[in-house]
Amino acid sequence: MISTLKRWLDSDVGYSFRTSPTAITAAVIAFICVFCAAFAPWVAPHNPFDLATLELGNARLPPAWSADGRWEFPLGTDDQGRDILSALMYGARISLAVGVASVVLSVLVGVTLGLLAGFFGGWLDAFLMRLCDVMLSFPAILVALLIAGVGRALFPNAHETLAFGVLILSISLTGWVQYARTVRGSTLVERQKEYVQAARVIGVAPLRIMRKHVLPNVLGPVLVLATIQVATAIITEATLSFLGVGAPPTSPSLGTLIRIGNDYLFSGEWWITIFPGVVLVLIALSVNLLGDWLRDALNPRLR
Amino acid sequence: MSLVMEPMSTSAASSATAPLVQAHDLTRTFDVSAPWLNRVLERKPRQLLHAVDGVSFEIQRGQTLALVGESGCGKSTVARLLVGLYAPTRGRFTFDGQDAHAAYATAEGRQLRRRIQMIFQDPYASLNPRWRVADIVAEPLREHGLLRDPQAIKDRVGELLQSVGLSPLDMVKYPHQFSGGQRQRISIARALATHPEFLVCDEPTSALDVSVQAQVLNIMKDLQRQQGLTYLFISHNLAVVRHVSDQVGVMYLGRLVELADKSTLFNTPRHPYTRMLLDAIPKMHDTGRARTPVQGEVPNPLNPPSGCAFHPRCPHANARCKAERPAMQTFHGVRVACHAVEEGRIGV
Amino acid sequence: MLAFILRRLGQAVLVMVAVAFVSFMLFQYVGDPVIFILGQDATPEQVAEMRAALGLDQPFIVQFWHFLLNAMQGQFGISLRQGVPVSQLIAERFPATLELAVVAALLALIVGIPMGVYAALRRGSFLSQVFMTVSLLGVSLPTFLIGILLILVFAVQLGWFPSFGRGEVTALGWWTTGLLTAKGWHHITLPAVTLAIFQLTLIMRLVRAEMLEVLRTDYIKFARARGLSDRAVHFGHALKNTLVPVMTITGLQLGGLIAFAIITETVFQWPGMGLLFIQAVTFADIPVMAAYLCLIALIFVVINLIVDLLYFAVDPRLRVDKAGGH
Amino acid sequence: KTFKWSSASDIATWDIHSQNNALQNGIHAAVYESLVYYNSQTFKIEPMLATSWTQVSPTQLRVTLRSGVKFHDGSEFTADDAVFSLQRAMAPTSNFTPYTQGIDRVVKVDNRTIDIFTKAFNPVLLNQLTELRMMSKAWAEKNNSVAPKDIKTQDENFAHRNAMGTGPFMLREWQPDQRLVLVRNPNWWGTAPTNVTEIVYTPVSAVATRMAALLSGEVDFVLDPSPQDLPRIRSNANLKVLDGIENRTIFFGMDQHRDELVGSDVKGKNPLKDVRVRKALYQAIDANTISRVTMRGLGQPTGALVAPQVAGWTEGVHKRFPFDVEAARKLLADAGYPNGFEVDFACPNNRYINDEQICQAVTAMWARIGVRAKLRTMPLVTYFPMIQRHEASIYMLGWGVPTFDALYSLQSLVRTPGQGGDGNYNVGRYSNPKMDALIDQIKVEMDPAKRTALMTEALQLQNDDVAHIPLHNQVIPWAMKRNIEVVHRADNRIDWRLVKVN
Amino acid sequence: MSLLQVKNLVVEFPGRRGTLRALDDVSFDIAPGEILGVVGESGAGKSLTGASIIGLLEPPGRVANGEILLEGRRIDNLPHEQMRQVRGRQIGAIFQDPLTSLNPLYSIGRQLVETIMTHLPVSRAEARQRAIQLLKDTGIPAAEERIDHYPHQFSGGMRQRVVIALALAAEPKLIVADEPTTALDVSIQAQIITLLKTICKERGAAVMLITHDMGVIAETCDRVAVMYAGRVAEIGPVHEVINHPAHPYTRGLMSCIPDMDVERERLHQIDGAMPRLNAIPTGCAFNPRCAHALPRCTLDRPDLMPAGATQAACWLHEAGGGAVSSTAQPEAVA
Ligand SMILES: Nc1ncnc2c1ncn2[C@@H]1O[C@H](COP(=O)(O)OP(=O)(O)OP(=O)(O)O)[C@@H](O)[C@H]1O
Ligand SMILES: Nc1ncnc2c1ncn2[C@@H]1O[C@H](COP(=O)(O)OP(=O)(O)OP(=O)(O)O)[C@@H](O)[C@H]1O
Ligand SMILES: [Mg+2]
Ligand SMILES: [Mg+2]
Ligand code: NI
Repeated sequence: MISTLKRWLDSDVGYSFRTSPTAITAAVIAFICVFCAAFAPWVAPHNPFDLATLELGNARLPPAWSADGRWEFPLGTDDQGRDILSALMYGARISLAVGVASVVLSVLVGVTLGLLAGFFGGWLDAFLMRLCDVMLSFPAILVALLIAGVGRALFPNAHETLAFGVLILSISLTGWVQYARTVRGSTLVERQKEYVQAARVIGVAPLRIMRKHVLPNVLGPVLVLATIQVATAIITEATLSFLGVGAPPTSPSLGTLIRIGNDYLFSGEWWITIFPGVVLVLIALSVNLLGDWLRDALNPRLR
Repeated sequence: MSLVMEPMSTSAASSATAPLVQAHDLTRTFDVSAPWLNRVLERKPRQLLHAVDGVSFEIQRGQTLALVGESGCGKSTVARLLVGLYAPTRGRFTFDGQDAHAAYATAEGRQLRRRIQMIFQDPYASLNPRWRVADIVAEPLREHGLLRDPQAIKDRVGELLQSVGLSPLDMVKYPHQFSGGQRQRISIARALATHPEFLVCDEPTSALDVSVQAQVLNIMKDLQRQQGLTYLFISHNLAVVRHVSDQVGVMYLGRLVELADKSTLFNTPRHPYTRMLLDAIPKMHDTGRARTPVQGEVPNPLNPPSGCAFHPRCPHANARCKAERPAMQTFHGVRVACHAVEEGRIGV
Repeated sequence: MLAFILRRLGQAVLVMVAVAFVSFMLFQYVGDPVIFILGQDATPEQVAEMRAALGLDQPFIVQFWHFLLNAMQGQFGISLRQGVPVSQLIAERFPATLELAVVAALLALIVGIPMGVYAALRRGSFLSQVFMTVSLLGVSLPTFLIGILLILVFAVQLGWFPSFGRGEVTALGWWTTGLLTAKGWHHITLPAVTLAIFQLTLIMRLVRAEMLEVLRTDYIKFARARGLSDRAVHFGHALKNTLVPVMTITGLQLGGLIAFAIITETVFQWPGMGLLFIQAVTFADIPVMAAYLCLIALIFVVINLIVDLLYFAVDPRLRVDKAGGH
Repeated sequence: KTFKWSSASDIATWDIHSQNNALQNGIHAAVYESLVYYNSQTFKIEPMLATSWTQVSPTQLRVTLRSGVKFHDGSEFTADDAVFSLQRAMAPTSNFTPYTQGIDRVVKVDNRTIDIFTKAFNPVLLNQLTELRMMSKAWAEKNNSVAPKDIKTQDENFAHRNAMGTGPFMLREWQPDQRLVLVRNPNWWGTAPTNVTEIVYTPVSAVATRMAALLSGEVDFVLDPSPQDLPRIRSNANLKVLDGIENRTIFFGMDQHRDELVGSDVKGKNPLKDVRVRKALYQAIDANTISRVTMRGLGQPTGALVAPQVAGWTEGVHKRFPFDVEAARKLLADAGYPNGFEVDFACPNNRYINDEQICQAVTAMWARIGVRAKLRTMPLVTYFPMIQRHEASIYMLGWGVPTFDALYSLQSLVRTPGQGGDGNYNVGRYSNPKMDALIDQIKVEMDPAKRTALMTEALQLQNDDVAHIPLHNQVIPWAMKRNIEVVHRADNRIDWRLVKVN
Repeated sequence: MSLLQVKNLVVEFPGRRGTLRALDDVSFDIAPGEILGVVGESGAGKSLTGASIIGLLEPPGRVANGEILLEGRRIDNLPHEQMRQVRGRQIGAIFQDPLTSLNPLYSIGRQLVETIMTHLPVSRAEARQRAIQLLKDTGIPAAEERIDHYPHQFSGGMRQRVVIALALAAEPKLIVADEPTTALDVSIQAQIITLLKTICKERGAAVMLITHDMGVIAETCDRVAVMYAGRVAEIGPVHEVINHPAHPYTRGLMSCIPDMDVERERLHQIDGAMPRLNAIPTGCAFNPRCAHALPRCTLDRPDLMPAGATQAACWLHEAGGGAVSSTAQPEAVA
């Protein structure tokens, strides 16, 4: 473990990481966020999803350092008496899970379809690209509304799991298009390259060429796009929650927290608004900065 | 000369009857027309580009055929046709008595692919930049299931690298960590991994300086001597061609215009284009002497000149050259497609 | 060229039919408008009667077919909420959205491109780092939050800009514009900035990345070797070569602007199509939603077409008549 | 003086009979007047375009019309207009049938008198008449607006975008979703304290933006402020909040029909059929805390299904079962669920004040007694069709009583579903023959005092049965500048005659 | 007086694992009207030398030491704007790939006119007239018509001619040509070289010609510099270097060339490979591959020293070591 880390730090990418203060800061912030989210049940002072522990009387307490604050709730409480700090951790857990899952899903779908379209071309390409056009016409919000509708009609009793499914599905359904387009573009270039033809001359089967030769070489931009997309997906999730198709209200995601906070903008209970927003910005910023750094680090000409 | 011929004569018994490689009337046309709707609306005809047009040649086992010609005359297309990257529009390519293109499509095609390999023009581009050399060289071994045991594969890769003058220690490096010449050698090692019998080399040394070029050419010659390899060798550099080949084919605008023994071709070129080409070679030891470049403009392959495609640039062209396309004919063991030669207007 | 346009328009129709089909397949799940029409007190019989009258009780395939038949005659149905032909509604709302999107796009381009160029030329300089980081705020914050924060600061605290609406509009025939009066500009500022921020970030980053690539090409090096001025090299040669990918994305994003406008328009009560759409969604106003989605599809196809035509204007290589040669 | 106000949505049409929508009806009332109207202070029915009325027979009401009333175009308001308007409300394309259901026909007696014939005795006819506004027959005929705008067809009538009534204000300009301007009618028949000469309405759908507009002074009055912002507004020197109890009661309904609940872990039986379980759920809810914390005082906890303004309400039925977690636990254990159970719980999230927050708080309270409610919230477009398909096990509903008569609620909510609006919102399908008998008796009882007593009895029966769990009467806050004077009405409507801008 | 003087040029790439010294103490000069050929092993630093002269080293590469003088004026440390005026006006450049050197989005006329107007005080019409003349000079037929065509509409050879026309547009005194014919086939190569030669002759411009092709060097150049591992190994008149190479590396290089006239079974080759930049041996960089290496070669780094008619950086030619050199001079070519 330590030695792999050491080896990584010694590689070219590792080196550029070590020498970039921005990357290190971003990585530290991202790590803290991910850690707190992943280990929320152990790290968080309260479990805001355990409804039986919520005390309505504790609602809207300000952060601990202000006059009415209580150290029990370091960042104050929201309108249901949830500890904001804990809610943030649990919420980030959902948001990050939704963000990562939807990005993974759209990467899988997008990359596969993009590869197929680019590699085989012809009617498959034309069909897939028109499909992209169709998908482009549906804003993520609408797709979410519609999928939520379908999902609820099909599984009237699967509430929470369904909500996540809806979020992930609708974000990835609109997200795969850009991966498909990017990958298709690079594949068109890549499949003309001689190393692909060399593999064909060797007698490697097309699907295998696609997987082993083309894929690693078109993945660079995809990886960078994906890191940016994680942040965007969290925001999309926030936006969807704003429109009421997000996570169930009893287990609020970061997005839902922001939406709730949105109602408190003018009320003077600023902590309900500010903290979720700050966390979202921190996550998005750190992931984006890491993506920026990675793009530069993976580009041998910039090294 | 006798040294060169020796390995061929050893294998001559096995293939005395048929040459290993036979290209018959190979043709490849590219459809570069505008999309259908455009053609209909703008009343344009279909646009066909005859990249290779009726090329025939044979190579005996253990021999080298060199292809020369201007940029864009179709040399690479011929190479790609032979290894099955393109299917021929017309014509046939027979390898060891077997129709190769029919075979490529079937399961036995794998077997054939093992026997025919190619070295690409650009050594860097033909190596997957994300693979280690060990994997690159081992790919054909794995793909054809020649070896399965990882240790055996490793040994064989080391052996191959050594045979092209690299160290087995280089296995763990990536292509970009090598110099141009070394990369070229890696792609040769890969091409040799399956013990091919026929190697198609597309400008394998164009990017190299003379010292590295010499190293690469020497390796190729050594291999030919040791393993009886057959080469199709494509190059711009006539000095190199002269060094490596047994036979030389001169191409012009998709067609073979002259095909002859190396010494015959260089000593007594017949086709006017061949002559011009030879005149254009810079001479090393007469410093400061001007040479005569080939006159005139390169014709547009989409709209080739009528008759003999070379006639607009040919000093010997007459009306017949403009109207009638010359066919390949054999004169004194040399195959030439030229009316002037046929009519004896050009002396030897 | 004509053939190209014709083919793309043909595809547009296909895409729109596909979009409409999918929409109708999904509309049965968006809810029931009848409750709004009859009020909460209506009896189940009245509700059922109304649903039947509106054709909502039919399978989606039948509803879709009716929609198609009507659409072919240029009719997109009647808004269930407002009882007005949808085409008329959309025509009323379209200018507002288009003005907003165009102003936002221009803002994003005018600010984003020079910033991107600068960040590429002075890679690593303090100012460009600031650009790169601050611009990330634009993609890190959800649009609605940005909008409300802008309102909070510039409308409530400072009182510089109005917090909602389009202000005065002038009618030019059927087209209404708010861009002829100072008040109109006053009203469009905040929504346009909100809408532009995301695009600005994207364009800036895109231009920067493309510039970094282009600046390393041989022709830029050669242009420098010829001693051309920096202006000519950076803006004449380099920028123009980044334009093709920038145009592709910007084109897609302009379509996206219209889609993103849903939220901005809601926040700023901008009387455009996005607001219309979101109200249609909360009302389950199916004809409006269907027409809107088709229109968005059409806009995307048209924008893509324009972008492709712009390619021809920018890149002479694409203009070449393949047969022509020389 | 100009009065600028705002709320979430715009009206959909100016055709008074095209759609039945509370906000729209309130705005229409500024331009079109009805025969009778509720007094804003007392909420008693008072004359408007009618001066007097007599119940000639159980099915015949004779109405005398006000004289000297002029439409905005100067023409006189006559019995023809009244008959025309009432018939228009009954037309097939009208959506005011909920108010005209009982009316059989309308007949002109003379120029100043009309007769309204009902199908049966209709105790709430006058209440219904408050929502039936008067339009000029001549104007409608001239402008192709005889029939109400049919929302199903293309043809747009003139009355859709234009308005011409007898009211104190006249329509000047209407840009849907942007701006609606009304100006004072100088020739109005009545006198009113209002000093407003122009009313500008701008719908703003985002609540934060709406509040921003109030804070920045762009509007004078917000009909539906964000409850979260009220403390801030109350403490703002330039602004004030006017609260008033709306005659709308928020309650939870429960599926008492299914033999096994969908999405519950109790198999083979329906725990909600057990009155002890229902009562346990009831007693686990701390309505006072919800009212104080979640509602910030915008809810008046109640044990009755109707608001105090409604006939039939008494202090007795208003009293809640006490909040008692222990008692609730015991009730559950008695019913055989000592560890509680899992149950589906659905709420709207954009219908009532803080609806989603209330449900969350209630979910947490139920969690205390072991009832694991799986909360799902959704917008009203999907919510109402969903509960009407009986898909929710526990659901939230708010019921307003435009007639100010408990029958309205009882018939819809607790009567076994049947014909003619019986139990049309009894989506939990509570059924008690005794209750049904009571309600059928109220329907035909002509003695007001006796009728009221019967209604109280029915309300009490509902409480005893815990057919529904009442929560609170909604308190509606209006936020406005300090210089605005309005009268808060229980139907959440502004009385335009009483608005003053100081 | 020489037109260009390069004195002790050192180019470095500061990098992660220390600084790479890609050019080490390179000195040479070019007289007006002279064509200097530069040959050498791939990676020897030929292109870097050219790039340093026109001041277009790609960062992080930098000139760490030494001077470059044009007509006696230092140009390696000129401010950006002044250097820009030197480029194009004083020093023209031609790069290897004719397609990528031209901006594909502008017609060649525009690019020519733009270059001319940047450097010469002429009107647009005059500039265009001049551009047409340049195209004619470089042998493009129907120049009046072709001037408005775009780069992709030209064949490779013609494109390279356009690039030459661009390099000549402001009549520079020096042209740095980095592998101008590598991508082209022999016949086009011949055309380009002929063109370059005539233009030099007519305009009196000096040329620094970088190439792999000894034939081209032999045919075109007056003098030739041979580079190896970031240093000049030998420099001298072209006939001398080719026929009587003094440095063992040059000798090896010459013998590697396949000869048109001589049939040989195996080409002569220099065994081994050029050292990597971060592992250049002490002493003479060529010593591991040199058949004649002296003990001293592994210790001290030789500078250029007279060796017959040329100058070579080899201890074999140290004054007094001439005897060694002549005895060690093996089976030299021709
Ligand atoms: N895939 C293709 N589609 C269309 N045209 C093609 C394709 N491949 C090659 N061509 C055309 O066929 C002709 C011959 O190309 P080819 O690559 O064989 O030339 P070449 O002799 O190898 O040239 P070079 O020496 O430059 O490598 C050219 O005109 C080229 O433009
Ligand atoms: N950006 C860079 N970073 C590090 N080293 C570099 C860089 N650019 C060039 N070099 C090194 O500088 C040396 C000289 O490079 P240069 O391009 O001048 O070689 P060259 O003589 O032109 O070779 P070729 O004949 O292959 O063009 C090479 O060894 C190369 O590895
Ligand atoms: Mg080729
Ligand atoms: Mg170079
Ligand atoms: Ni000699």
